[in-house]
Amino acid sequence: MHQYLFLIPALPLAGFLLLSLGGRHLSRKIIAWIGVGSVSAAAIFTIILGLQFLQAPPPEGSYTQTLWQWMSTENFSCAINLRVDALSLVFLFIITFVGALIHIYSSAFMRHDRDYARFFASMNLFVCAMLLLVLADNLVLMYLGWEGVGLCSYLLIGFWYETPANCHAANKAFYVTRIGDTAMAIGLFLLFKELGTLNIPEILQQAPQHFTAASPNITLIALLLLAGGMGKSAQLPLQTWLPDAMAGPSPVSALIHAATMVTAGVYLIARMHVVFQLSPVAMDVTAIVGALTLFIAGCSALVQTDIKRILAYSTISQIGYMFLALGVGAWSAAIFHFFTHAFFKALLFLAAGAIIESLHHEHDIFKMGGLRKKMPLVFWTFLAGAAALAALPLISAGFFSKDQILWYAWSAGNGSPMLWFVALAGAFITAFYTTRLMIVVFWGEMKTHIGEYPGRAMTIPLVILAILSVIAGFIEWPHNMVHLTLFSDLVQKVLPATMLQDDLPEEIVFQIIAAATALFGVYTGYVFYQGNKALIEEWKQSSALMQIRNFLFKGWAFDQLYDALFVRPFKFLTRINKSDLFDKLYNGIALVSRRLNQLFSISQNGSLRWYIVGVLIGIIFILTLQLML
Amino acid sequence: MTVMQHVWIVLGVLFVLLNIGAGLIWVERRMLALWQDRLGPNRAGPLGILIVLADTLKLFFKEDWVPPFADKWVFIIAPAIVVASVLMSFVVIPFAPGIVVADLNVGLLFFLAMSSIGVYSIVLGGWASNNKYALLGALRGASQMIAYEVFMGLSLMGVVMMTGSFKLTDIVEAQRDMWFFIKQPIGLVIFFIAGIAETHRLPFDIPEAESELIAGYHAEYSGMKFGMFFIGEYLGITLISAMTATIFFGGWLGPEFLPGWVWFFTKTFAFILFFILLRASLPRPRYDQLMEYGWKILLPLVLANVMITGAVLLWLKG
Amino acid sequence: MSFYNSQAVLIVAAILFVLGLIGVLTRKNIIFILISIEVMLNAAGLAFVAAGSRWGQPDGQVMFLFILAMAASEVSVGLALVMQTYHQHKTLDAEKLRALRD
Amino acid sequence: MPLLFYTSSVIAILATIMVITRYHPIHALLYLVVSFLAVAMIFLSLGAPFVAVLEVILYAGAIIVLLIFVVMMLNLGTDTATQEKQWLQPKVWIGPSLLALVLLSEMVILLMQGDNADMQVTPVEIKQVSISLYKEYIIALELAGFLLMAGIVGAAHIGKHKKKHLHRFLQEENLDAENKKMKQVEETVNN
Repeated sequence: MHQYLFLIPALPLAGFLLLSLGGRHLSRKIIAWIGVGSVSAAAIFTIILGLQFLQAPPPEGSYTQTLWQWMSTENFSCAINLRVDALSLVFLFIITFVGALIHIYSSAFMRHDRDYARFFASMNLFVCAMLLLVLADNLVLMYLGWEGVGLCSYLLIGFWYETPANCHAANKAFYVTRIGDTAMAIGLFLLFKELGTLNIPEILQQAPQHFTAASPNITLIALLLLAGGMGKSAQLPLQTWLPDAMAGPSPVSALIHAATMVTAGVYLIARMHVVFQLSPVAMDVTAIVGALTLFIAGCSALVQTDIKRILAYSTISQIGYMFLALGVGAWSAAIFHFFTHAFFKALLFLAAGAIIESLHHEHDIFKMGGLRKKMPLVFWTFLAGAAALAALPLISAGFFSKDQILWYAWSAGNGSPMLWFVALAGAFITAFYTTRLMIVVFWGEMKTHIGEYPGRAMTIPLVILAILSVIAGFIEWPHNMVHLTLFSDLVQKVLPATMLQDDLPEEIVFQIIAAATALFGVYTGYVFYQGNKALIEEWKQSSALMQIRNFLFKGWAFDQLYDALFVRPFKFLTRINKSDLFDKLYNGIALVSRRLNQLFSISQNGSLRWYIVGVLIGIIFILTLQLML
Repeated sequence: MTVMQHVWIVLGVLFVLLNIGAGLIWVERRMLALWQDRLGPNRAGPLGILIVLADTLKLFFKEDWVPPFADKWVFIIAPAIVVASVLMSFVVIPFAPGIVVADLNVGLLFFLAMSSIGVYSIVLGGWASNNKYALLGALRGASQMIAYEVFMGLSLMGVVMMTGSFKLTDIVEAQRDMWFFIKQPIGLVIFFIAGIAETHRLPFDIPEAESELIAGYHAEYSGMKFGMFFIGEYLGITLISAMTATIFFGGWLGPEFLPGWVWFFTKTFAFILFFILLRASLPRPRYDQLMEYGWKILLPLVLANVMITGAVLLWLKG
Repeated sequence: MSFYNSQAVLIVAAILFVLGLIGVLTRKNIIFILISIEVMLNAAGLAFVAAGSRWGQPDGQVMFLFILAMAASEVSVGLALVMQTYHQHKTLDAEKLRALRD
Repeated sequence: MPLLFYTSSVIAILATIMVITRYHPIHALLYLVVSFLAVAMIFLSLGAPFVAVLEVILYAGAIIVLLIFVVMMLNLGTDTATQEKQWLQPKVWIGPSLLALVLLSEMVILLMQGDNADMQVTPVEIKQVSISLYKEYIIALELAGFLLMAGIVGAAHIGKHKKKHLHRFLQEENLDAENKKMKQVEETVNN
């Protein structure tokens, strides 16, 4: 089977080529078939491959397929090699399977759009690039996929390019992630300079021998790679692009800005775990960044009114959990949270998209309301997703993964009570804003008329994702309950096991605290938005609270901060630098050449005969020379 | 061969051709009448054969008029070119073994060269007349003849490849076993169609089309100048018929009981009759239809013919 | 039996070439310029064929074939340009078509 | 054979002189045909019958017909001839001609200095020409093919008359505008 590995990225690529070259001439039905079909076929291949992988794991832990030599110089060669191990397999499954569901959903969601073919072409290209990213066996190829997904993200955020705001959002996403990408590229250069190879297995093998632990070199490399991951995964301080990226269509938000692309940073760090393990500083930074991000983004999500922005901030916050887990060394917990998060966050985005479309493109949650009775299917699926997000104990996938992270935040080798506390606060906030979202959107009275109900192509993915959001967690139970650890068994083949500290409190205590926090968050949300609504009105009178609210609403005013810190000084510098001495020099050169041009252009009079006479005189000159000599 | 023999051959060929050209006046009228179920010329002489003489006399004695608005010298040269170029083409045709004016080793190309010179008579005649209809006829004639010359040349290339020579006697000799019309049916058909277009005979008489252009490029001509065009056309028919017979139907080859030249003339005459039959039976296509037919159907077909012939030859060779 | 030699042929070619050159230089009408260019090309071809004949090699004739191909494409494109020029500027005077002057 | 060569050379040179001195394009082209036919005869006398025939077919039969065709389409008549007469003043042609003659004399001197061998009049077989065409010169042959293709496409593209296709809305606008004009005219007439 693994000799057909190349088909998994090749199919979406073929779909992209077909649609981008011939999409103009195809009917919508055929476009949908090509767009959905290519990804679905890739998903089927992935599932077959995955089953085979699980039944008979390859002895060396991975399948490798060499396609061709990409470039080769004296001391650097780079092949297009695809490699699947347990880590890539998890990502592969999420990308193709969730991707296929989202494609099915989009075939209905985008049905009225003028650029149907362009949408599917970009989506297919995205899937191809993302698959390349996770399948690459060297960092150069991975960087190709990395930039490819960035490009597709840019294209899809700005999909409705007639609105200037969307273009700004796309540009912003592009610029901000570029900062991280540049850092990552520098990191790759350094890595190559040190090790002389960019092949991932070779790096993982050679790094421990080459570097002494905690040496400045390895710390620098790890931090640069981390910066790349922070850019792509919207972590502090490069998180500002993601909320604006919600300008794209909802399926795009679901696929790119929730399930797959934004977790590329998690993948990168997990992939390079050996490098990070060698540098305690980088591990600490990762954990702190994750903790701060999850808290800050969670606070912002508390006060947003745009349904997609709430979800966007919650995505940032959830990825913050993953980074926290990575930082404390809980590798498999991070990947497990990625696994469950992909299902429930994609579900939430898709359901939000269905609601938005039904309500005539209304984004403001306070103009929704009462949808519980009108759209029961959306309600129940949204509820499943929200429960997972809020990590309701035992009945949701989110609980199992988040609980693991909370436990490791304290107990893992790098963990500390401080991190645990921040993560716990984040869990409370998450539960709180999730409840707020549910209550405001689905309870209360109807405020907007429902235009049309979602069709079957949109509801079936919702149902599948909702089921997965509930049951996906059951494959990995906490150690002290059921002894079922399918997921970590799988991932353990690639990622090291988590080291635990000595003399810890009982794990069950943490679990109870975490469950209680989530339930308390839900209860608080219920009190504020359903039980005692007057409280909020009362708070709105206080200007101090309103200021805090606005501060949070703007996402802790990071945009303004960057504007003051970077944009304005840069503009100022360019302004004062506009006409200096060098300019005069260059102008002088230009002036001289223009004068010379005027002088010589007299001979350039446009008369054919004049030119021929010139040629003739030249020939006569040469012949005369020949005669004289 | 002595010089005198050459002279005799030249004179003989000229004599025969000019008489055929003149005689075709009568043949065409009688045959057209036959196919259209009427009598045709039947007053002067037996079966009206003296009409040839009467027509010739008429042409000779009509006023030889040059319009004042015409370009005099070009106007006069034009009709001569057609007769001259067609007669020059006969130089390379072998009538019988040994009876050929000049057996050039580029004979076939020489024939093509002369037929391309023939275009000038139409173009110059139409232009020098300084008349709208004549100019239109000349434009049509030029584009038609240039276009069909391409297919004519290409259609013969299959035969040339099989023979390995441009020499017409070689081509005839190569047909001892089998005439080329069996091996080159597409070449034959296209050559004949192009031949009709080259001689601008019906149904491809678009440059002169009476019903739309009066008489096209020779509208202003009269007297013997018109006669030259007239005789040039009949000579052209004879030329194409003779070439068809030579290249595709074995030239002088035939059963032994008759001498070679009889076979040659019999075959040629059959094709002349076919020309006349075409005139009697087919309508004239539109100008654009003609061009489209040439460039979009004949050209790909003839190129395919050349390629397939070459491929088969290479395959047979091993 | 030969009374003429390679020089004579080449001199004829040179004369023809220079005549064509004079035509290009003195005429203003684009059509005449094209005609004169044809004369020059033909003279060049003559020189090639003469050279090929001088050594009994086919190369000269091959070169002539290339000149022929070049002349044919040059004339077709050139004439198309002439027609467009005439339609747009209503003149064939090469001296008036000086839009390319600086 | 020498006689053939010298006669045709003289004819070629005389005809070419006539070409560059005619006022009327068609006359010039006719003399050009004569010149080319004479050059074809020179080829024949040089033992190159193949290129001689090609010269007739392609130069005389195709290229010049094309030129005549365009002259006819552009309807260049006596007006052009008179214009040419005005343009071809002695002060215009004497300078360039002298320059060209200088070139000619230099070329002749150089040629006279060179090697002076008798020509071989044994004809070069067509087969030899074709074999070297498809062996040593195969790349050049393919390039010539490209050139011809480019020539065809270029000529077809450049020579195309650009038709103005109005969009149907614009057409309607035009019609409306015309109708309005007509109405105005009618009104003024009525008034």
